[in-house]
Amino acid sequence: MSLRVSIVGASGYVGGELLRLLLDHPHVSIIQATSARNAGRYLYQVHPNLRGRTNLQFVHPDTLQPCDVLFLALPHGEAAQAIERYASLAERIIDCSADFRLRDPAVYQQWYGSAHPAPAWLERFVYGLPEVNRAALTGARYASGVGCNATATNLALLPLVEANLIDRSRPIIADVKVGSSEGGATVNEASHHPERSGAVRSFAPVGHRHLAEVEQVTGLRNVHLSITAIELVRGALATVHAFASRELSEKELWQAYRTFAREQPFIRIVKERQGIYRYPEPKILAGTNYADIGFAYEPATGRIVSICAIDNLMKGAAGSAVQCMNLMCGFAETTALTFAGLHP
Amino acid sequence: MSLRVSIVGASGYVGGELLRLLLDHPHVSIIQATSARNAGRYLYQVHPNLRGRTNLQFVHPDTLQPCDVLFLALPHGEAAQAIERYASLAERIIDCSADFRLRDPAVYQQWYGSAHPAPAWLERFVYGLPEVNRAALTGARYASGVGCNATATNLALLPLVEANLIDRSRPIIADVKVGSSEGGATVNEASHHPERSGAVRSFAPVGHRHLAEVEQVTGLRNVHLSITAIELVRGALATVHAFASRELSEKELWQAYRTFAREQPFIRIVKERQGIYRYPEPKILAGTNYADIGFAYEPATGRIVSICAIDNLMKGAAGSAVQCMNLMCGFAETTALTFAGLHP
Amino acid sequence: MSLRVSIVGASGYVGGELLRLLLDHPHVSIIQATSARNAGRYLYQVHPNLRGRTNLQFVHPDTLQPCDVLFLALPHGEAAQAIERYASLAERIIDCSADFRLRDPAVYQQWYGSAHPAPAWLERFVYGLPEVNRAALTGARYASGVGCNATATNLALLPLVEANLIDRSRPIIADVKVGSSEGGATVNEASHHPERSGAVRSFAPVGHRHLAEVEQVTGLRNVHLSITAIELVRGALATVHAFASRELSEKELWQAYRTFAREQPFIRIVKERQGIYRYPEPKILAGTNYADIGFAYEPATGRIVSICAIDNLMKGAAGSAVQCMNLMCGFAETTALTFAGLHP
Amino acid sequence: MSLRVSIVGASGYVGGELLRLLLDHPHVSIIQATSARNAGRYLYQVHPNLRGRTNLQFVHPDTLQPCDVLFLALPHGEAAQAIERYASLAERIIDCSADFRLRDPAVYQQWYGSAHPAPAWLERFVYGLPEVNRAALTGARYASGVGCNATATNLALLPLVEANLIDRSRPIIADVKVGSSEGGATVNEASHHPERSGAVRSFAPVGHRHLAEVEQVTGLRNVHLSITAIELVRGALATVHAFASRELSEKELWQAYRTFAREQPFIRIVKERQGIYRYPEPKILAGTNYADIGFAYEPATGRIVSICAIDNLMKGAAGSAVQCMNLMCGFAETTALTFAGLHP
Amino acid sequence: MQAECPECGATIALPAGTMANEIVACPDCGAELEVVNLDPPTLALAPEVEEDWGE
Amino acid sequence: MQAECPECGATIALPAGTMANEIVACPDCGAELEVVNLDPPTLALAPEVEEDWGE
Ligand SMILES: NC(=O)c1ccc[n+]([C@@H]2O[C@H](COP(=O)([O-])OP(=O)(O)OC[C@H]3O[C@@H](n4cnc5c(N)ncnc54)[C@H](OP(=O)(O)O)[C@@H]3O)[C@@H](O)[C@H]2O)c1
Ligand SMILES: NC(=O)c1ccc[n+]([C@@H]2O[C@H](COP(=O)([O-])OP(=O)(O)OC[C@H]3O[C@@H](n4cnc5c(N)ncnc54)[C@H](OP(=O)(O)O)[C@@H]3O)[C@@H](O)[C@H]2O)c1
Ligand SMILES: NC(=O)c1ccc[n+]([C@@H]2O[C@H](COP(=O)([O-])OP(=O)(O)OC[C@H]3O[C@@H](n4cnc5c(N)ncnc54)[C@H](OP(=O)(O)O)[C@@H]3O)[C@@H](O)[C@H]2O)c1
Ligand SMILES: NC(=O)c1ccc[n+]([C@@H]2O[C@H](COP(=O)([O-])OP(=O)(O)OC[C@H]3O[C@@H](n4cnc5c(N)ncnc54)[C@H](OP(=O)(O)O)[C@@H]3O)[C@@H](O)[C@H]2O)c1
Ligand SMILES: [Zn+2]
Ligand SMILES: [Zn+2]
Repeated sequence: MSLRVSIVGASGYVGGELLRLLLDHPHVSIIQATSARNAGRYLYQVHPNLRGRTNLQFVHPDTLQPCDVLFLALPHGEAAQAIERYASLAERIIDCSADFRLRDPAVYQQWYGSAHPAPAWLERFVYGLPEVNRAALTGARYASGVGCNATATNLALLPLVEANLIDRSRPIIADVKVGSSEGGATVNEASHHPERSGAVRSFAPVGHRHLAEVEQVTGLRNVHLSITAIELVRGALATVHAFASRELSEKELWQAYRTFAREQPFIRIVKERQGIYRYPEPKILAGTNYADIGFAYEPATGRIVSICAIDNLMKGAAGSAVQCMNLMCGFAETTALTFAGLHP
Repeated sequence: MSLRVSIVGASGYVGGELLRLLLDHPHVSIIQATSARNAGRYLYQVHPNLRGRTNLQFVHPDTLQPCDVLFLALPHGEAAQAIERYASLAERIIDCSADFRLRDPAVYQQWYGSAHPAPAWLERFVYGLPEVNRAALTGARYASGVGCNATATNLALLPLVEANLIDRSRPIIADVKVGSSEGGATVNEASHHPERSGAVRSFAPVGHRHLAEVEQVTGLRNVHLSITAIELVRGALATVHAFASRELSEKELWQAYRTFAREQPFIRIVKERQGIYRYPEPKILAGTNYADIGFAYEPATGRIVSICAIDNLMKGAAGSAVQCMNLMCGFAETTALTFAGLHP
Repeated sequence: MSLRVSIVGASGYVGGELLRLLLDHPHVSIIQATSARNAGRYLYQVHPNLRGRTNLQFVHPDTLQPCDVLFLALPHGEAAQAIERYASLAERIIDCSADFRLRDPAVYQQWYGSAHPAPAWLERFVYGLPEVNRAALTGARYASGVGCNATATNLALLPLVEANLIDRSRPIIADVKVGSSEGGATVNEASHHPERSGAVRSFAPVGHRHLAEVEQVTGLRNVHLSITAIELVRGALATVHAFASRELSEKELWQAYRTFAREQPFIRIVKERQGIYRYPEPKILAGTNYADIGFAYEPATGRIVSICAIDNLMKGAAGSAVQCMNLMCGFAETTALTFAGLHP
Repeated sequence: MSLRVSIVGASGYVGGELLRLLLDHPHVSIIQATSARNAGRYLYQVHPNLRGRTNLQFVHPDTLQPCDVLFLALPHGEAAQAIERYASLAERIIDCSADFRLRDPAVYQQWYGSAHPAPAWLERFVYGLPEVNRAALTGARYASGVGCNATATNLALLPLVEANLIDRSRPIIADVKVGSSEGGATVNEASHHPERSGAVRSFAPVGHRHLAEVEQVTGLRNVHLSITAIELVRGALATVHAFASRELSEKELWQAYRTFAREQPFIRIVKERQGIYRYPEPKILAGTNYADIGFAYEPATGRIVSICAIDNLMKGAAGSAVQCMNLMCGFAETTALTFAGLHP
Repeated sequence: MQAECPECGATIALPAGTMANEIVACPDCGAELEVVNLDPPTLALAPEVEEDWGE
Repeated sequence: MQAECPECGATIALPAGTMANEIVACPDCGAELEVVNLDPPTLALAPEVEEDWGE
């Protein structure tokens, strides 16, 4: 017997990715996919990769009906605004936006500039990164999504944090390179192809909101985040520069990464001595739910460069969301998430 | 019970794609994957997408052992040279090269400039395009692969040929745009990134060998082929210009394409009146086995522009090869070929 | 003494290219550059390459003042609508739009679907392709611009037309590959980077309006045009397939191309037997005013593939426009157009 | 009267760029351009942008003749090995390699792993960055080139260093994003288009040799350098994270950057509050000699993100080299370096 | 007539005839500035709509 | 038979019949390792040519 699942915001990029994954999920059936602008159109007219996969049509979000699991993939603020309505329609909710990621309403207010519209709901949502919250997600009713840049940064930092290898008195710099799909499906001047193509755009040298998530997840207070948009559609690479708290050997670092990756079906350590793919590389992760992590260490200075690559729409959004659903509903964690990625 | 499968030329791009597909195939087990240059290395050191999927190591082709199904993904000429040896090792062979595609040794000699090294084998091989040869492939022992540019051109032409809508007295121009993976994994001056990047390279304005395959498959004698290499890694788009043999309505053309696509699990008709994806588009086919076909018609001149998009490594090579294997071995035709492709 | 020049539509891509060229032109001074949306902003806030080159600010088009030479770089229809006003302000006008390219109002109506708003002005404008109209442009008061795809196609065809080598009873197919800057600076769904990136989009398989210009310039009536948008910002490559009217030698073709290119400062013949750049390649033309032409010939079938590469914003628009101005005003024809282009 | 100039290593990317610039230089004539592999070929067969500009042919380096100014654009180590020979042939030498950049032979040995082959020559060479060495370069006989990544990093740091705004007790992280032309014209596995395309490759997370140049030029000892290769042919962007030595206002930072940029013809400050191009962007610098610099400041943490964009082949190599020649020979500093760059 | 940009400190030349409440753009930092006083010439940041960069 | 990778500490399973001086690759870090001893099984880094990454 299948769970009945609906997706609000299904015409967007995260919504589209949810559709792709859930259409192949053996234990769920998509019953509604909403888009105000595309109501009545076939899903494949917006997401051409779904042609031949489904004859479902978009419905207007106002016509949303009760279902077992509801995915929200809406612009910032929309989910929090309407959470009571959504909760009245579905037993379980996974919200891909930033609305329910932060535990502390004060932190929300600091970063988003206004009070949270539904602060009581913050504690009901489990932060949706299975790599750190697997137990809490198992059987949970409400899960938030994750920030893509935050996730790349967090997964680069966590092996070091958990092994307590970072000198917290020195700054940690997370320099993240990202693709254009991070901005979503809505067109704007900055995303016009002749301008965006070939760009190396210092999109957020300071002040990026995902830092709040990094601080919440890692417990660190000296992380500094910068985002550069590069020529890429899917993918994010976090290059995180930290300093070792003591003299280290490469083996100790390997040990820390192995400990973190153990039992994590979507974490792979990438650190090769030869070949072209020596460190995590987002280009081979497009469409997969992997987070590849690796590191370089400079004994003379104590600098550790920890590197994490993800597909922002997968491990950084829809993939993690489906992984959450699997945990929440008692399905095998990797169900519908096994695409291996392409080379070349 | 699983069939034991081996891949010769597994470090190449077609070989890598075969590995990716077959590792997820429920009815086969890969027992050997050869590479002379990489013998002893793990598959994922060459094909980084396979990390975490297999711990298999490349073996030298000289150590090839008997198996149930053998895939050959070698440079031109190598399969024909050693076919007796390969046939002694495996019950069934699928050869992705051009060596056994042409039925007529004379045609081979005309296009390849020398006599075929094993002409007796030509008739034993079934041309490996399931869309035209499904019956012959079912249960067959030997199948050739297909040419990628030939396949894009053939699948654009066949709906019109089968419905007998083309004026054969007027030239048919197939202008094919292709990505860089068509050249395989071997580095050369022309594939150096600073030179190849952003190129619109008139790679083969005349004289491309795939024309022989087009003539064999379509029966046409007035096709003219040109290949332009563009900024793309995977993908081929054939823009085929033909002239109608009589006055046509759009409906008649729709009918012809529908007739051709019927019962073909990997053929989709793409012809939309609005949206961004109105015609077949290779970018959304990366990793999939689909061939998307569509057309535009100009009543005033009778010109039909028939368009076919494929992933050259999939429907144009490894995907069709696995589809052939499925038919040869009695598996469901779409097994291991169901990846939907990505958007964006 | 400098001519006083103004540019209407200076915030667009053609307008920006005119600015770049004219700022370095020794015989003109830019006095006004218009943009309604950017009035008051510095030119370099829209065209960042002009930073440090000029402190000029955009002015609203309503404030346009008299000048010696006026360039119009407006969306389709705007120039024709207001031509009387523009002509009252400037002695000489170069209009980059399609409004005054066609000589025959009936042809205009056929392609643009409505009567020309200022038909009397059609004969006052000289078609602005110096390669065919040098004499008429010398000293002229009004010049139209050229269509970019038309120009690539025309320059591929003219050597053959002038040498009378084409069989006019057989169809001529012009398959043109183009970059995203052809669409101008205005953002739209189709130009959103995640969608446009890596696309091989059959933009206009039939029905492209530039055919009218091709027919007017070449006198041919059997040309069929298709446009495919590829991953590229600047550049157009026309691959034109025609059939020889009689048996030809390569030397005769060389002779035809040489005859056409003689005395043309911006036409180069590209046809090499080795190396990476054997045929015209738009990627090395970005920013230059060259049109590179070349050909391949297939004796067995009589097919001639004539190839022309241009930068759509230069030889296909602003470059030709400045070349026209040079002729109209008696400056050396190549003034301000000598940038050589980049490799790699 | 023209100076006679020769270029050794003219088939490479830096050599090609020197050719492009010097062919348009009004005070010099190129008399020889060497390439062993291409001896006898026309320059434009390797550098297709030079077609129509020169009929010069490559000569073998062994046939090098005396000249006034000699440019060396050779792989690492070659210039130092043969410096006596080169010095016997030319009054003035500009060497684009790293061979004569470091003043201290001990530092050279530390970074390059072997003793310098011609240590006595180190002090004869002036480090070729006009922005810091203008006086010493004026009239000099020997100039070294600059490292491209070093130059982007140095020009990001120098405004802060000269104004003494950096806290030297905290680490400075220089995270540099680079294009594929940095690797030169020689093909290798890592530069194969299907692999390099779309890559976000952690090329040198630690241990990059250009750090030695950064330390020499800035006097800093706490800089940490990482290089990531991205999808780009030309261009480098340095994102440099440093911490302020005291509380700062944005105006003080503006003041520091203005002081540094003053009288520097190729330094522009880019820091806009709106529009698409708010910070330095390498894509608009292709072919220009500009170094664009800008910054973001975070008062709460004291972090300054200083950003510098260059074209690695221009300001990062050939452009600076020609600028050096202009200073060495008494020409106006900007001669032949005035190309404005393209948008879009 | 010269005034200082309150954002970046650039010296901005105000053309003769500049009037109070006029908006000028800073050539260095691009700030839109309002002429809030003419004697002495004084500029203040004009209210701006924060544009979305879109990522 | 198991041995430890001297580079990254991975536990490497050596197939039965592994001989001294044989070269094996570490599945984790890709190091090429030489079997320098069989009792106890001991691995050492094999001499490697430093490959050029090419930038
Ligand atoms: N893109 C990423 O990489 C990424 C990564 C992690 C998290 N996220 C988060 O995921 C969410 C979705 O991102 P996206 O990139 O998919 O955005 P998107 O492409 O812009 O899609 C937004 C979707 O929301 C719908 N929508 C807008 N307003 C709505 C409303 N008031 N009620 C119902 N539906 C509404 C839109 O539908 P219409 O067709 O009706 O306009 C569209 O389907 C965001 O919160 C984002 O922060 C994104
Ligand atoms: N690329 C495409 O789009 C495409 C499409 C359709 C058909 N095909 C056909 O598929 C075949 C493979 O193409 P590809 O692009 O994958 O080529 P590729 O990337 O160059 O790979 C060639 C493979 O063959 C191996 N090999 C070379 N010589 C060999 C020999 N004598 N014995 C055994 N193995 C040998 C190589 O192994 P080492 O590691 O030992 O060098 C490598 O694994 C070609 O015939 C091609 O025409 C390709
Ligand atoms: N792009 C090409 O490759 C190419 C090649 C050949 C010919 N052309 C032709 O050149 C013309 C311009 O093309 P483009 O690509 O530069 O277009 P674009 O980037 O869209 O620019 C259009 C310009 O026109 C201005 N404008 C719009 N409506 C106006 C009006 N009613 N009055 C005054 N100004 C107005 C806009 O200014 P605001 O800032 O006020 O909106 C903008 O500066 C078109 O006719 C096109 O067909 C283009
Ligand atoms: N690429 C950059 O962004 C960049 C930036 C700053 C500095 N640099 C430095 O500039 C130098 C050249 O770099 P590149 O990128 O132009 O390299 P490249 O493209 O590989 O070119 C090297 C050139 O050197 C020639 N050559 C090789 N060995 C030689 C020898 N023994 N004697 C004479 N000529 C020889 C080659 O000629 P053949 O045709 O005979 O092989 C070729 O012309 C390097 O030292 C590099 O570090 C490069
Ligand atoms: Zn300012
Ligand atoms: Zn290891």
